[in-house]
Amino acid sequence: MFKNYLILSILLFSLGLIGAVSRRNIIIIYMSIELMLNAVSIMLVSYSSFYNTNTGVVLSIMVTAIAAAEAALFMALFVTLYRKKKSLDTSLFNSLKDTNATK
Amino acid sequence: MLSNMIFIILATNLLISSFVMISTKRVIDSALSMLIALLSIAGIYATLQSSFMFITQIIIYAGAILSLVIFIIMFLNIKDKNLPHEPHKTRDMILTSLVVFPITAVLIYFIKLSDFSNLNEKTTSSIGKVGLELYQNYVLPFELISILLLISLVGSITLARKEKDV
Amino acid sequence: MILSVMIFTPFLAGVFLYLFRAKINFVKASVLLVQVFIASLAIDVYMGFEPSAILQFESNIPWIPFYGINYHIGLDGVSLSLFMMVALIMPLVSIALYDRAFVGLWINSLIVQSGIMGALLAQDLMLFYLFWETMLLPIFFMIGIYGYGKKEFFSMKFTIYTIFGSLAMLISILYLIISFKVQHGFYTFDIVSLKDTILTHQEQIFIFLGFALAFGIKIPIFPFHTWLADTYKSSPTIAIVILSALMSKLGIYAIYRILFGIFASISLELAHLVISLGLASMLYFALLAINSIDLKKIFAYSSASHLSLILVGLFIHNSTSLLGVSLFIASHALSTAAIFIMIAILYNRRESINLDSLGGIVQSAPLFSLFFAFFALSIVGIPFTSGFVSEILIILGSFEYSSIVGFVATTSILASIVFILNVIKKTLFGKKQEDFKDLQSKELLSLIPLALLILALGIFPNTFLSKVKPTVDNYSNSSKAHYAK
Amino acid sequence: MLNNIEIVLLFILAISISLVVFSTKLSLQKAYNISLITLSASFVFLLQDLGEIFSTLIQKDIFNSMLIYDSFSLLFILIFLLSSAFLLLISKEYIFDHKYFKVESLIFILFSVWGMILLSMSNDLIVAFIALEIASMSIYVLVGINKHKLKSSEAFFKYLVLGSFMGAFYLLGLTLVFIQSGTTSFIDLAKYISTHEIEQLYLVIVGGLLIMATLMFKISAFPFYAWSLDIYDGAPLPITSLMAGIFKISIFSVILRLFLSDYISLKDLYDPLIILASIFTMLAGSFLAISQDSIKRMLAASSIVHSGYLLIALSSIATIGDSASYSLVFYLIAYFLSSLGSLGVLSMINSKDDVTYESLKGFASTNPFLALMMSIFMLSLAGFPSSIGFLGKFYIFSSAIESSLTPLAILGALTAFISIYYYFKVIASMYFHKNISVLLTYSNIKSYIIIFIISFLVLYLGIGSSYFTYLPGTNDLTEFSKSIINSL
Repeated sequence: MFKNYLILSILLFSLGLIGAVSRRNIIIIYMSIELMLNAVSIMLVSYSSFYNTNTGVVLSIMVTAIAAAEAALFMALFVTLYRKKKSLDTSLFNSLKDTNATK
Repeated sequence: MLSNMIFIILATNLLISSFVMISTKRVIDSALSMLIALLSIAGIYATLQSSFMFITQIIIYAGAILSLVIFIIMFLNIKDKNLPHEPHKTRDMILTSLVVFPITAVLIYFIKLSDFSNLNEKTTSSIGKVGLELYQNYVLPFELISILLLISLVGSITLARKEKDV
Repeated sequence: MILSVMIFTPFLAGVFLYLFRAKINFVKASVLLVQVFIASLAIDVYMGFEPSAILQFESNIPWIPFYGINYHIGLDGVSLSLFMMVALIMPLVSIALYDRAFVGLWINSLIVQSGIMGALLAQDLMLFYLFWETMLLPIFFMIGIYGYGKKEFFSMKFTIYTIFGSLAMLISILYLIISFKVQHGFYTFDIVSLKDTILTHQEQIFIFLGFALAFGIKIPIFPFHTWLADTYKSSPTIAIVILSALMSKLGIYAIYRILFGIFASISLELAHLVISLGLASMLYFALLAINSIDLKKIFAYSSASHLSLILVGLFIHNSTSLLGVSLFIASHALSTAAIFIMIAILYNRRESINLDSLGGIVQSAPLFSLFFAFFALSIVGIPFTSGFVSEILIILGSFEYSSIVGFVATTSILASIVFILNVIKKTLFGKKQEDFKDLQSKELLSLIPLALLILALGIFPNTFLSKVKPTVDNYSNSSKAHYAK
Repeated sequence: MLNNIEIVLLFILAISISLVVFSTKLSLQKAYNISLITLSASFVFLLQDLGEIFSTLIQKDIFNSMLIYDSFSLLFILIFLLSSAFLLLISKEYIFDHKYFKVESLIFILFSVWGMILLSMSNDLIVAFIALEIASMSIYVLVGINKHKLKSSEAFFKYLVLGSFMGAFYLLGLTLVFIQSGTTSFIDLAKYISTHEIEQLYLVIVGGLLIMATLMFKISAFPFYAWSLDIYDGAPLPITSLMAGIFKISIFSVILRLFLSDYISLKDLYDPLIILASIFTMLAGSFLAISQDSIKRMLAASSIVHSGYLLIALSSIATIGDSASYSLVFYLIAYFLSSLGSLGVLSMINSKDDVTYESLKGFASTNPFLALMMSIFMLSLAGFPSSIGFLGKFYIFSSAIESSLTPLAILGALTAFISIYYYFKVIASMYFHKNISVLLTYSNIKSYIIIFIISFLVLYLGIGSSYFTYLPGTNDLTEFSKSIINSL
């Protein structure tokens, strides 16, 4: 039973991974990363519940808090990027690559 | 038996909604399916009898973070024409899945392989116990997290603040 | 102590002159002063040098004791000839080229002198490597800033080429000391102690090749010579003299000191290979020299050809040839330094060093012609010059080793006589062109001592050879023992 | 009673938070002075702990052994404080000349240093991660501080997205380690690993791998190196210096602690991967560095190569306290000095565009002092003898040979050879042309003095010896590196 929870969270993590790598919409990328963190949380909470300790829950609170901290920066990122480019397309932000290519 | 059924339903729901989340074109659809996914996770916490995480999940993730995302989406007033042009989305996703698959398989294989002995019966973890654990053993991370949140707060204000052109 | 003074005085003087941004006249005077001071110290050391095989004027201070690295310097018969040459040639070159008005050139020549001296006297591999690499920097700057033509490119090419060899050597050094550490339990970089390292045959060959690559590039021997002509062509004269007269000999010296010192048996085992390579490159460079029409290139190749002869003499490894090598290092350094100074004088007056556009100098400048012919011929070794004695010694040694080697060596020396005569004919004789100013007293001041030294070493070689002989016998005995085994 | 380090931690934190509170009321000048004084005072204050080898757990009962303060972390803390103080001093004019530097930027520099200090002291996986995030997040913000430059915003975007993406891997790894061993503390983890058979370690191994992946990303090792060039390039120069020099070292401090004290018994499993990573890191870095035009990008790419050298040392470690482990520490010191110096010189050039090889031409004739300093740093980075960089490489290669990884040492020498090309090209550009440089420099005497001090250290620690000058030299530094490793 415990393993099922673990496998579920691994699957969820992989889904998040696929989304974060393959999509070009910055908000969807952000949400995929959140999904990955949630998968980790599931793992921790199930450990806590099956082993009857509270450490897992505490760690999972940490993960949630870290996710929240990242969220704040991501919001700032959305705003700055949308202001500059009027789009959420990550592939538009490639002037750094260009300087390399034109050389 | 019943709890198994509930777990299976929640897990299926979770995986499907996450899949929808990573594959839809429009951001708002994605955000709403994310909401469903987060609520299913909350449900999974409930099956694990972790009341505290159940509440946290709903309040912080579904209540705060996701509404912030939806707020941002509406605030920026993203039109369809402003969405990224992703002609090869399906192809990209399939290719990525092919790359990710071995990683997943290896992780699952190792989980299958490892031996989790001395499992206890699932017990309800009360908020009080969680609090004790947090303040007895994990004070330092807890305090550091507060500083981390402060930094990200100041940082996002610094970055998002609109300034006069110099 | 006296040796440390000789190593570091030029360096400190150079740094001092750079930091205080001295005026050119002051710089020139002080550079000359320092070099004369070093030369007088060197003569003092030479007088006090005991004719025996042991290390003299030694000083040994721990430097990085954690890794067994010591500041260990000393002088013995192997380094004596080059040691004298470094100390004596540098001031003479400075006198001859006293009209060069670039501060950087003078300062760099001081620093490079320190580097060569240090590499020459180092008895610790780490110290040797340090000096071996640092003497590259001044040359890099000299060519890149004060050179001719595509100087930036050739300066980079030369540096990168040599550093490639040095890094191969570094890996060899590290492998060697680690093997020693594993066997004996402590680190040491001392050349004498490292002899006791036990290595498999294969390891020995690889380490040997690593060292040989570094030294082969510096000399240069056959496949590693591609930097040679371009670098010489684009270098200022001081750099050429240092490169050809001193630094290339340092490669020979390093083979003598390090390869023969540490890898005696494997050197003798590979001797056939090196000798045939040396003979081949002798002929090859001689042919290249015959085909060139640029004086700098001709003498670059001819000096490479003679260095290959020295290499052959070295690996023949009997007492006669090793004596010849010791003398040849000195005599060739003197001759090439002199000839490149002559070429610089020639270039100053004619603005060309192309064989086809030269000629007819002998009518207007007899003194110049006399010296030019003398130095050119001293390179190939006419009687009464030091080159004669040393070539005879090497050839005798090579006949002792194998008649074929002796025959080929003799042939290529004859070939070089042919093209040197051709050079003399085309440069000095022929139809008279515009007037050519004869040598001035200042130039004579540096050329006459060089000529006298060449003659002195040629007529009384024994005063020098007797000091070297014990060391040489020591080395050749070890090889005899090896062959007997 | 409070330890010295606790006082310092609280002091920096208090100053940072009060700067946050008063950020609107303070002028940049005042904030600059305050942060500079904070950093240097902490440095001087901590110097009194230098000396004997020690190892104490901070507030053992309250913090549950999650923070450890030993000679090892002290060295790193001193490096962070010193180099960030130097950084502020060198780039003073740069900070005041560029309008986007505000009081907030200094706050984030303080916070990131604070995070790095914690990182080097952390004795628990979750504390290490939070400390890492504190340092990283401050740096994310600093990278994007120039809102008017698109490059800067993009660098911020890339760094944030990739950083949090890789952070998720660390958390997964942490969780896997935790659900198998039931602990996140380094001490208990080491105990668990050494007392259990391989069948009970699968998840610990995989988790360790995922954690390593994140750390590799932060030091821009293969296969996670591609981001660093763009991000280093997009960030303002002092921030590039902070990332490439100081932050990287802090990551290595946690790698060393994690690897040496916990995962050392599983080393054979990880070794092939680290070796592979180091090979490709060196090759990829060299390849990138050759093809750059801008000096800043070249230095960024070459910092990847240096990570590769450090990985060679990491893979050569067999036991704690063998030559590889202290050669790594020595190289870190060598690297931080040289990279701080070279990027510092670059940040003293007042130029709107990137400094390229072309624009450096003739720099030596217009500004001989800076050119000389730059040459010294280039020589040290290239590993030219008589500089500290050479000794660092020398130690690393010899330790690789000692662990019979000779091919790796040869490859290292080969990439060092390639690096000669791009480092010497800088020297060649500066010296081999006459009077055509148009570059202006900031003339702040303090910056010059600091640059001079760094270059003196680069040379003195490369050849100096207490046997000649009666000052602690190379040998003492080597012995010091060895002793601090033993305090782990």
